[in-house]
Amino acid sequence: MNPRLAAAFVTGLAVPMLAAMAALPRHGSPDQPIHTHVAREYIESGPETGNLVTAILLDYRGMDTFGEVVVIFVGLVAVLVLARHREPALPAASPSPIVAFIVRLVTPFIALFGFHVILSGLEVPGGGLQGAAILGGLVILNGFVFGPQHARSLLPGRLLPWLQGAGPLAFLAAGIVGGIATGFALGYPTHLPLLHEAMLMGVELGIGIGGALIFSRLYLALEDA
Amino acid sequence: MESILFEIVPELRLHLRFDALGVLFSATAGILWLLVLPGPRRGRRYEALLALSFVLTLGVGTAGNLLTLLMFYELLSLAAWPLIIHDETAEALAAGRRYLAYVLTGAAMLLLGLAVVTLAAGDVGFGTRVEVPALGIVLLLAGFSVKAALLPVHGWVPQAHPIAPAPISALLSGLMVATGSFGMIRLIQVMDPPPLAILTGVSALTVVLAGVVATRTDHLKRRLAWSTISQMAYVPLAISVLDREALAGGIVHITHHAFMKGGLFLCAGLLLHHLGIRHVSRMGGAARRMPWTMGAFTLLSLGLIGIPPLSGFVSKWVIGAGMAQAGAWIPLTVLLTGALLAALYLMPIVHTAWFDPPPSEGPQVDPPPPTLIPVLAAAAITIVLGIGAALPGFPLALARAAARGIGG
Amino acid sequence: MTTHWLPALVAIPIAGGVLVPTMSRRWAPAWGFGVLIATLGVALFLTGLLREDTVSYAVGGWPPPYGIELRFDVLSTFAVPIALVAALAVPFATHSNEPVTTPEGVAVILVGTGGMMGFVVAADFFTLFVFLEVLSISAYGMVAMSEERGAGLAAFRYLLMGTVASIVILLSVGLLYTLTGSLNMADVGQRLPDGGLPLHLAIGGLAAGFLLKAAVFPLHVWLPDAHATAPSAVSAILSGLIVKMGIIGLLRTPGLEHLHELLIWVGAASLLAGALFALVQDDLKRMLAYSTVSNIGLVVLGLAVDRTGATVHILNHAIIKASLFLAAGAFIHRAGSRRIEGTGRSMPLTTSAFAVGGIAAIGIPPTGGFTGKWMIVLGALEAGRWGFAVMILLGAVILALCYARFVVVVAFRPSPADREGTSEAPLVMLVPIFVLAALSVGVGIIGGPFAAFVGK
Amino acid sequence: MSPLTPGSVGRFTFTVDSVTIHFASLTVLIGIGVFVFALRGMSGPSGGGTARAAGGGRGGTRGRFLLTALPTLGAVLGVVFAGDLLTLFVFFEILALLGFFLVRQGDGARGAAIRYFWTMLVGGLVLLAGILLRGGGASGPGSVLLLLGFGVKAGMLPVHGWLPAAHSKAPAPASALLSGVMIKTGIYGIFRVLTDPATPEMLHATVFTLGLAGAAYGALRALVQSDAKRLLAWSSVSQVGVILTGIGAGAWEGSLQHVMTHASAKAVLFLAVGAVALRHGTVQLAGLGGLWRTMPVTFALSLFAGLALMGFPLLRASAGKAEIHHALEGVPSAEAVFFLASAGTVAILLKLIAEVFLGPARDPDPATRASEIGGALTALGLIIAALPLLHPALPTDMPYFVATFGAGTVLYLTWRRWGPAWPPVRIPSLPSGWTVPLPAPPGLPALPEARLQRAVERYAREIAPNLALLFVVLLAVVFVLR
Repeated sequence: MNPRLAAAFVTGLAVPMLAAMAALPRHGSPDQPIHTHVAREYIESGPETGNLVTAILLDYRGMDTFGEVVVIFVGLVAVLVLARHREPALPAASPSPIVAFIVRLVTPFIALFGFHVILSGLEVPGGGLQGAAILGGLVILNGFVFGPQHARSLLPGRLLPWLQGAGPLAFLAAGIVGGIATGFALGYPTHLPLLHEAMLMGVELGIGIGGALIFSRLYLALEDA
Repeated sequence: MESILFEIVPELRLHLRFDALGVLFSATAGILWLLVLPGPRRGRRYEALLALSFVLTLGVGTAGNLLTLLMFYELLSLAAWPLIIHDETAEALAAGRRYLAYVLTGAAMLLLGLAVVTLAAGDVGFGTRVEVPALGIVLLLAGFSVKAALLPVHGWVPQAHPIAPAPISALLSGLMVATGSFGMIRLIQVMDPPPLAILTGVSALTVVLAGVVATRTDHLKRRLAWSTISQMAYVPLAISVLDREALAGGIVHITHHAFMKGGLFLCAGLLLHHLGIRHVSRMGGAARRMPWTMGAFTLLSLGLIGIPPLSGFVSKWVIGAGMAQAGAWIPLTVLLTGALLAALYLMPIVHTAWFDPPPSEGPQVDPPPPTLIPVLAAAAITIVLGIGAALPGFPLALARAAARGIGG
Repeated sequence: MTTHWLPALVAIPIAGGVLVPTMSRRWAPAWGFGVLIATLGVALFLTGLLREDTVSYAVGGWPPPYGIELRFDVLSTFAVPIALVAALAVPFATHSNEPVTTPEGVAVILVGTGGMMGFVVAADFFTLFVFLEVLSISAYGMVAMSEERGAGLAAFRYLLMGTVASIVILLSVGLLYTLTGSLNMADVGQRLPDGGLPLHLAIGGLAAGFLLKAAVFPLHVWLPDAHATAPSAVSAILSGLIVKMGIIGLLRTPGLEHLHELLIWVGAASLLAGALFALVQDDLKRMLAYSTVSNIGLVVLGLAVDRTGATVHILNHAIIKASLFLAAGAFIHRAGSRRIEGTGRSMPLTTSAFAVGGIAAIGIPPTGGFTGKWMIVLGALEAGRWGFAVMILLGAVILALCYARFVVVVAFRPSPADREGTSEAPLVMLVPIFVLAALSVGVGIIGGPFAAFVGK
Repeated sequence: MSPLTPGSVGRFTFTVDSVTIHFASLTVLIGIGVFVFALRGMSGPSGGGTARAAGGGRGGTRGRFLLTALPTLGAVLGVVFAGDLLTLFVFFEILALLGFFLVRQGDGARGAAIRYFWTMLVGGLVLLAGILLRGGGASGPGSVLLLLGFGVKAGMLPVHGWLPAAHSKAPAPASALLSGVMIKTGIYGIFRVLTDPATPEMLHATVFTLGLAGAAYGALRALVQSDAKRLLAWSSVSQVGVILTGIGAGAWEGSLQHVMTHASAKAVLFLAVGAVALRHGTVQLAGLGGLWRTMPVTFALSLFAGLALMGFPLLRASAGKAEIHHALEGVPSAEAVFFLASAGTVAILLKLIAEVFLGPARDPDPATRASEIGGALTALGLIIAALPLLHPALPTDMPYFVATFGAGTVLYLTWRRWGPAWPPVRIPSLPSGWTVPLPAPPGLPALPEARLQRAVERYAREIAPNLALLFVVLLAVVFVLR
């Protein structure tokens, strides 16, 4: 496309958008709809779990989160379909010994931190996806340094197909258990605190582990290609 | 007898009905199909579609409301298309394309007309009369006139008819064109048409011009195709007079014409197959080589011209009597002109075949009985329908009954 | 009324999809087929419930508008063709050597199906968006599965356009939330302001995004490549189901009546342009793809004049177009390449099914294509929009010529010498084709009650 | 039941009354005669050379002729026995078709036959239109068309064009059938129409006028012919005119009588000419002469028939003509034209008999001076010739006969001395698209220049003089009728 035309097009779109922004309820004013309707209800009824963001993500709008986890999963699978028939990549060049040493050193700590972020998401900001990013990053880091073959060896072999779907599967499990306990799918039984806690934990873990594996495999698949 | 089956779209049902008109049409179809069945085998596709189009023709005949009629009508158009291009030559394919373009445009007009009519009157069954806007009727008539090969929209006939295998030409000319006229008859059965001066004009023009062109055409099957255009325009002409007797004539003309033109096309097919003759100018002495075939051809030609007491005369007479009763002098003149033109384009063929010397002598090659019998049967039917026209249960009686049911 | 089968409708295919990668290549198609049949059962069950009342489900027990609501209404009955077409596409693909029936391929199809299910039952704008993403990303993956040259590029292009559409939709959903403070569709509908630029921008943005997803002319440029290069089983899903999601999105958009004038023109343009483009295609699948553009145009036009008709048409067209793509796939499979001249000579059954599908696509009664088209024409006439009724019929005529052309190519041209002795398509291909072809006639025969059901 | 009810399809009705019987008996008698002649005078499947001249046509003529002639007679009977117009029309059309085959059997008759066919076809259509119109209640225009349709068949004046060609080209027995029987069906029709009360009065005058004009015109044209068969054919036009004059003037019985006279006499004359042709291979007057010696019986019969046609008062046959003449009394102008026609008839027949049978023998070849055609023809001729004698009665207008005979003799002698040869009338082959196809449509082909040229020439040579003559005669008639 002609760049000038594109510029004109974008400008033409931007002007009404900016105008619309100007016409929106004033930002931050307490009487605008987003503050008076649903959101107020969330805040007023309070977090049943420790963290309001997590409550919204996993509880009020758990279905959406489920969907997003599925998005990530399907992204991986789509890439796997494409990468399926590529031949394995060459082994990476041998890394610098200093870098290799440091990476070997920090790997367990990073892993520990990742799991911490996953599990602490229930109380403080954080959660499954953030943890997954950290764990996935760890694998990718190893891959960069020691080559994809090594990174691949970090992943669980036979369990991999099960674990990479851990996110959606955890949600489904929670949905079923919650359905049995409360009568609504993805409902959380507040009257059974232990079960409630376990379900949230399971979901966070599922998202975290599944997500981490997905990120890793995405990296590996792209590396292969 | 009526039978209402499914509701295809809201308010419109699949609706079958057996009345005199439909029975006559269906019976004609049945017999004509029997006539075209013998002959060389042409493969699974051909025979399957032949059977399918027969069923669809029966559907047209027994349709009980406008929607059902259009449905079978369109499906028949489409089912006939692979038959037209059966020979798979480039010429045939071109003819098929043209056929489709015409027929589908007609179908679009019909659908639009049906929509207008449905908006105004709901489900239009053939048992009741309804009030609808003139526009709807005009659209429907225009749509049907494509199939009926009225003049500005006749273009598919002279291409498709000659190119199809002979039995298919027979069916096309005998019944396919007739479905258009049949549709028009069904229309005026249920709705009071606006003044039909335009229809009169168009069909009159069609009768005359197509006839003139036929006299100028050397290709035998194409000449017969033009003849079909000219002859079948009698039916809309008869309809446009709005007289019960003329209408009965129009209805019976469908049947009579079907057998005559069907037989003629079969003869043309035999000529092509056994003597390799495609053109009228090559037909010198053909009758000496194939006396039985050309005998039937001659008889059928005379019938088409309307020489009494053959069946073509009966329909012409009944239409003419109705026109005279209604004081429609111009259509009457056109009717007779059409007969004269029919003689002008058919008699030279007959004369050449019987009296001119053949380009090369050869033994008699009349086809074997299974192939010859349909042709002779068509000729026999022409005689019987002509002489026995007044017998109860014969087409004329049915047509009169049908027209009685229609006459407003 | 509430039933747990409603979330199950979404959960079953997704769970199935997540589990496929754990299986061997041999069992994956069977598993996929089983899961989709189960989904079909659920969809049919829910459709049956719909005869009494719409089904609403508050996820997690939070009543709308505070929680997420799933709602099975008339529009959601699209779940039935979704499940059906997807279910038939899987066994159909087992004979192709494309990676559709690898575990990953089946997983993409299953998850994509789950995404569509979520999309059609979502009663919340954000949920709608999320599941739109699920199905879109699956769709990109499905296109990319093809072994055709250029498939990767087509998928990438599709991805670009689809992402633009998604972003626009997301922005608009955000605007709506800002304006109303709610995401629940019914709630948003009630709380919409009377006017103003932001509202119009939000509605326009939603419409534009969904129109892009639906591939309406001139936003269709991604579609022909994507649909034509994808494996045929996938093309059936893409053309039959996924572009319809754009239409369903439009139908869910609040305040669409502001845009009727736009929709009617865009629809008409798409209708004619799609048909004309289809006329000049030399490749069967590209022709079918453009025919989809044309039909989408018809539906968009129908949105403005007769919503029921439009809804009926997307349901029927899903089945029809799927049957056509599957038949095309069978031809290509037997021909071994895209050069399919004369293939139909040795495949009379497939050719017949293709012809039936073509007739249905043109919209000849009593096939399924007729019902919706008829209602839209009637609606246009009733609204006094004469020209558009004429355009619809004109488009049908042009499409008919396209289909006729390919019938000629397939069944009336001589097949090349190197392809003597091909045979009819294998049973596993024939059965899906015939089920769909029969259905595309069947839904037309009961078109009246069907339309009445949809119009409720 | 009146034969003029329109009828309904598929129902054939028949009726019998005196008129029917009259025409039917005439048909049957002439039919017998013609058949006998044909059996003797035409060649069988292995026909000889002489037969070709008389019967014309290709080998096996007789069988073909009989095959055509028998249904022709049946169709004629069908026409006259028809109880309604539809039945009549059915037989009428069949007759037209059979007539084509009759004419077509002649040598070089292709053009004439084709012209005959088209004329009959158009005539038939006009007739059909007339029938339909009458059936539809428009008896005025209907009657006009009926008259026109029947007129074509009868050879009434403006639509007589086919008759001379067809009658002269057909084989002799066919000519006898045509002139003797077939054109009488037209007269039968006109008779029925004019005797019907529903027919407007005005048409009587029209038929009368046309008949009168035809009588004079035909006679004049006949007088200048050099071909015996053409001469007889034109004479038929003239005689039909006489009959129509009678019908128009209301002299119905006389007309019917004259129908009988003309039929039998003309049949004898045609057969006689046929016999001559059989012997001498030509019918050109210039090539014949003095045959009374070799063919005395033929001569006698011809003379007898000629006298009957002239209106020789001692024969009962003249009664019809006399009655027609009486009906004209008081209209001097009509009487004048009628006189002209009568004189013309006398001159024609004198010419025929004199040129063929009298004078020096022109044929020098003794080999062909064989015996006469034989007993069969003689017997037949006697039967036919006897017809006018069936009801002998005393003449009532001897002076008139003498006057006409005298005038006719003068006319004949004048022609003999100074008469110009009339430009030979060529029969155009119609239409040119008959066998030679022109380029196919679309777009009608341009008229080729050669065809245009021919058309102009033909107009100058043939049509213009005819029109001039016709104009003069009509002017005279109009003038005297005023």
